[in-house]
Amino acid sequence: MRDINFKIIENKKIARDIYKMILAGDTSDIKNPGQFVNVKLPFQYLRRPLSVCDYNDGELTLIYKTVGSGTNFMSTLKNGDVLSILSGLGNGYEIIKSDEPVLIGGGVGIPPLYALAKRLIENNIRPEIILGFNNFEDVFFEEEFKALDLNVKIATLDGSYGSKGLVTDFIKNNQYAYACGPLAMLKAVYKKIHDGQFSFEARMGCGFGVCMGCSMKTNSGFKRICTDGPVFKYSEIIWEND
Amino acid sequence: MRDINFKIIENKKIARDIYKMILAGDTSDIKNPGQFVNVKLPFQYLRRPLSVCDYNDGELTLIYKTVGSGTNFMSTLKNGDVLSILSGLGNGYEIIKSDEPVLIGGGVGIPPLYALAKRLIENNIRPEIILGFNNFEDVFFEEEFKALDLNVKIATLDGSYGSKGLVTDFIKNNQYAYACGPLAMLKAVYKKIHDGQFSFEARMGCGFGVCMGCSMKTNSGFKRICTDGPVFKYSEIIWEND
Amino acid sequence: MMIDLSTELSGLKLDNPVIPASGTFGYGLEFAKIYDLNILGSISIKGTTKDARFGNKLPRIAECYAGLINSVGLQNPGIDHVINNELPELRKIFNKPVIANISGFSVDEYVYCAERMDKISNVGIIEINVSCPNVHGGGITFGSDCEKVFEVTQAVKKVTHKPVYIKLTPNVTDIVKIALSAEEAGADGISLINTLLGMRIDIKTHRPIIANKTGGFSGPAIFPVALRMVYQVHKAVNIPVIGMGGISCAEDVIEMMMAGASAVQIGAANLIDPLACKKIIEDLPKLCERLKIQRLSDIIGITD
Amino acid sequence: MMIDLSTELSGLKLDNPVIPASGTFGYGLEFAKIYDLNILGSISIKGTTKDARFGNKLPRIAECYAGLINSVGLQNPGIDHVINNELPELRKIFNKPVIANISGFSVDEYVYCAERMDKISNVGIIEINVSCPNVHGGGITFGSDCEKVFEVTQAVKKVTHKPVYIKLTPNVTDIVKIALSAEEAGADGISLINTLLGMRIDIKTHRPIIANKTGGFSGPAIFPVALRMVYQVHKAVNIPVIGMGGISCAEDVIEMMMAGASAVQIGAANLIDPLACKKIIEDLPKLCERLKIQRLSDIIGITD
Ligand SMILES: Cc1cc2nc3c(=O)[nH]c(=O)nc-3n(C[C@H](O)[C@H](O)[C@H](O)COP(=O)(O)OP(=O)(O)OC[C@H]3O[C@@H](n4cnc5c(N)ncnc54)[C@H](O)[C@@H]3O)c2cc1C
Ligand SMILES: Cc1cc2nc3c(=O)[nH]c(=O)nc-3n(C[C@H](O)[C@H](O)[C@H](O)COP(=O)(O)OP(=O)(O)OC[C@H]3O[C@@H](n4cnc5c(N)ncnc54)[C@H](O)[C@@H]3O)c2cc1C
Ligand SMILES: Cc1cc2nc3c(=O)[nH]c(=O)nc-3n(C[C@H](O)[C@H](O)[C@H](O)COP(=O)(O)O)c2cc1C
Ligand SMILES: Cc1cc2nc3c(=O)[nH]c(=O)nc-3n(C[C@H](O)[C@H](O)[C@H](O)COP(=O)(O)O)c2cc1C
Ligand code: FES
Ligand code: FES
Repeated sequence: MRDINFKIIENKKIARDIYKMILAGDTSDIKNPGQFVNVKLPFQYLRRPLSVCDYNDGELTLIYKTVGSGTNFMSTLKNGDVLSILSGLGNGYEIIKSDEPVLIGGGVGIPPLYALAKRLIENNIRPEIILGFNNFEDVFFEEEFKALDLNVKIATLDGSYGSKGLVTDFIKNNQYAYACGPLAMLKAVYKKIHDGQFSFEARMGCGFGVCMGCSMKTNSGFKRICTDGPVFKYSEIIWEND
Repeated sequence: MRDINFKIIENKKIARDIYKMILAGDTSDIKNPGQFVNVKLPFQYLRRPLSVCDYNDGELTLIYKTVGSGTNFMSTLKNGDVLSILSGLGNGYEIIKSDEPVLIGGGVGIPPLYALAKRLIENNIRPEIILGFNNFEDVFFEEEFKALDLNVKIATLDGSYGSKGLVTDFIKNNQYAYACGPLAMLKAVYKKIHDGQFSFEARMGCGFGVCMGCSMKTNSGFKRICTDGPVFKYSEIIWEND
Repeated sequence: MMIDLSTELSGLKLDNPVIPASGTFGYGLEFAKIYDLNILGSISIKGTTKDARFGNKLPRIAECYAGLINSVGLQNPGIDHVINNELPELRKIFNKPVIANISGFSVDEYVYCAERMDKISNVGIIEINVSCPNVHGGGITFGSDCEKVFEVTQAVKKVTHKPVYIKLTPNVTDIVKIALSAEEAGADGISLINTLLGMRIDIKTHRPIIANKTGGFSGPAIFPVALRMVYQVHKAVNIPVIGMGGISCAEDVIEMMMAGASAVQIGAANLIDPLACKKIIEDLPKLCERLKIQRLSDIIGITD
Repeated sequence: MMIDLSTELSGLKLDNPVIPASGTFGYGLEFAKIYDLNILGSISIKGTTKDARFGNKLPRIAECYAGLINSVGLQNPGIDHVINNELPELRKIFNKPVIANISGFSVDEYVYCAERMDKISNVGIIEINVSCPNVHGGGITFGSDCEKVFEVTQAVKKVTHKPVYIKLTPNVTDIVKIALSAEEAGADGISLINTLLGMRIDIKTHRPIIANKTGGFSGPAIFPVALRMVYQVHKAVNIPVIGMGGISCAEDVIEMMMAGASAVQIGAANLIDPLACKKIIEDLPKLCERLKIQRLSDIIGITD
């Protein structure tokens, strides 16, 4: 974990309320897909946690949805603007050898699955991709995953694009799942599968393990989503937190 | 009074801790020398009151000393940056016909006297200028006043430039005085003269007459420095406020 | 969609819930130069006392993170002057009932001022400030004591037919108890919060910035405290609450109303942006539309 | 100019006045990865209770203007675990005495924890949190009542030889009275302030953002309230005060010490900038030089 100044080199809208921001800076603290960063914005007190969507030497990609004051402000930033970012937070996904695992993302849960897909491919694993959205206008990153030559399935709630329904409709028996998305989606996926990894969200005070703002009960005790997660194994998860 | 966006076209250091900022924008609310503006800065809650140093159609000049968080931040601003400014506050100086009046300024009390000098000249009055500073390194605007072809006298406390001593040493009997500077200077000037106008400062909540943060007792009742002043006539002033 | 912004305070119908707070709007004259005051729900005038007051020594203002401290000390021209000059002037530019904010240094003074204000036709509500932190011997000492609040409220109620709102100080252990005392004594509503007691020191001179040492802290910084108190008091009492403390945008208004405010007052925001109330009133219908709120008064106290 | 930053708390000499505040620094492990903890004056560890606690439901965090609300609810592994694991771990990376912050739900629990901490060699001060707003039945109810504060303080003092600091809640009418009760009961010092009780509502769902509805509000927004209370309490008591509440830079430290703090704690600032304490410690000598302060302890309570 380090606080690093990143310079914006791209910040553009890619779907309804969804923006892609590419930043230049030292990414060496990011080790695994599924990790996140915590972004300081000048007019907000708390930092904003965002998943690493993609990273390489010196470039970081974030995908964010404008939902409130912070993300709305982010969407007004220009190339060249500099952001202070706590980089390399959380543990991220672990690469598990398995035949055709499935990556299941809902809405802004999708971004971390992109870096994960690339990492799986590097490990000679070709995952299946299932993306869920509310509506056609919300769809993003279909092309990016296809460009990795992966099998991409899309579900929309209202059927305006892909299949009408839920991501869970596509899950085959015994697939190892890597999931990220709203809590309701995670729960539904959990019920359909037998093993996998799930990425959780919480309102965070710090993002690096010291405030106990993001605690969650697991089978291996109380865990901090920010530091012990955000990705948890199937076997650890209990749902009684809510 | 109006809240107007001004764009910075110059912001440069002109003496120790003293900066000159020129802004482009609608100056039509400024009617008189001695008025001030109230500058909104992004990380400060209250606006910062600064005297109008010079103004013309579309251009406003401010001179400020870096003394705290707000003015220090101002000194980092770049050409093209935009500031929200409440323009045209206070009443300013009234032009009184008199032979060789004297304009007496101390430190950052000097800026408003510049626009005043120009206005007096427009009215065919040629004032004498007395400027007081602590030290040679603090001196600014000597050349600007000289360029108006005025007689400029400079006093420094430590004698490192001009005469050693106080501005009051230069005042001749019966001169009509326009003064702006620290309270101690104003009081000393007041004692030496028989008529004139004095510009006051106060920590201001609003700058436009509604919070009663800047009240002062005068011979004509309770007055607000921001709205009834900042310039008060010799005959109105009583000093028991402090 | 036509959004209904109207709300009600003890029978007094307001076109919208936005009211400039006492002490931050003078008597409206300065604002009338830049917008038509009649867009406002009402106006709470500067705190009036029996006699004219200069108030405290300068400096009276100190800046804070997200707010300011003031120690004006109830500067005002006294109730005679207010009734004979300021209120008639205000009536010329504002054709709705106003809220007369009054202060006193004894129960008798409150009663005297309330009795006088009772006869003024454009006064719609009498707001009893038992919470000013900037004067000694009165003000805050009343507002932090249940029995005193009861006593003042009851005494004032006896001499006026207009709705009486008690404006409470947040500098207390249990705001609900105090509010309940006011209600029990017959208050028609509660205004809260007044300022938090705060202080700043000039580190260059190591002297307090405010001549009076401490003063009243307000602005966006105090919003979460204000919201909590409005929420608690609204749940406890059966009379309307006017919510205030740090409100600076339409979102804050909605949040305060959800917590339980029937109307809101805007204080410090007016000082920073003289158009603050106007902008909030213009933003409210747009925000209601986004939040699918058809009638603003429906959200009062909607939060469980 | 060599600046002397050292200060003293009840005989405990600190290299500098900067102490991370309880609950915002964990047990130091995460920070030790990014700087050497030994630059700190001391460390106040996360509030410890007799038994392990998960704390409150999520969400526990809400953002505010210039601050945040937390309702962690004293999550901690319980005193046995803290004594057997966290404190020994901390000792490996921090070679100075720490401040053991303890909480309880009854006088007996406070006494139990204090007795246990009394035996731990790297505990320099026991800080009794009678002010946590996030738990029911204990915490804040103790801290807002003079007699309870007296009782807890006296009981704890009986079982420990270490200096006992009572950490007070700002959510009271008269902080001075409470502090005097603690002093009278034998407290060696006062820590203040804990968080202000605050609330936020999500206007999209009209539900409180915090699962527990209200929570403790801290950060720069509360600085003027904290400063005022430190000033008032320092003037009233004869024991040292540790000042905290919104401190985020070296200037704030100086201001708080001028108000009367012998040392300061840094809370929320650590969450936003993990290097906050380090930066403050590095900035202090430079700022002292500019302000011509040769020995920092000289300014404690210098403001009249
Ligand atoms: C580990 C993690 C990874 C995330 N990755 C992404 C991502 O890749 N893309 C994306 O669009 N969003 C992501 N989110 C959600 C994102 O953090 C919030 O949408 C964002 O903080 C909202 O900020 P705001 O100022 O616009 O909203 P506001 O509602 O104004 O924010 C107010 C406060 O609430 C917090 N908050 C609000 N919504 C959420 C939320 N859903 N989760 C956590 N905190 C929240 C904010 O951080 C802030 O502290 C992630 C969240 C977490 C915890
Ligand atoms: C009518 C008027 C005209 C002024 N004209 C000029 C000018 O032309 N050039 C110039 O350099 N300065 C001028 N000043 C002083 C200037 O306003 C302050 O130096 C400035 O506000 C300091 O801001 P800061 O954030 O740097 O200091 P900080 O100390 O961080 O400011 C904290 C708060 O105190 C207020 N404050 C601090 N010092 C003063 C002061 N001396 N007077 C009033 N408020 C103060 C600030 O406005 C702010 O609210 C004028 C003041 C007034 C009232
Ligand atoms: C400069 C100033 C003067 C005030 N004067 C009064 C007053 O005379 N009577 C009163 O009841 N409240 C007074 N208040 C308190 C406000 O009406 C309001 O309760 C408080 O400031 C909280 O709102 P805000 O955070 O929006 O400012 C004053 C506040 C300020 C900032
Ligand atoms: C996330 C969080 C957890 C806290 N936990 C504790 C605690 O366990 N015990 C305690 O005495 N104070 C606790 N506090 C209060 C702080 O120690 C401090 O008193 C308060 O936050 C004010 O300082 P600040 O404004 O610098 O944060 C906590 C504060 C925060 C923000
Ligand atoms: S957000 Fe602070 S511990 Fe996880
Ligand atoms: S600064 Fe508000 S009345 Fe003058």
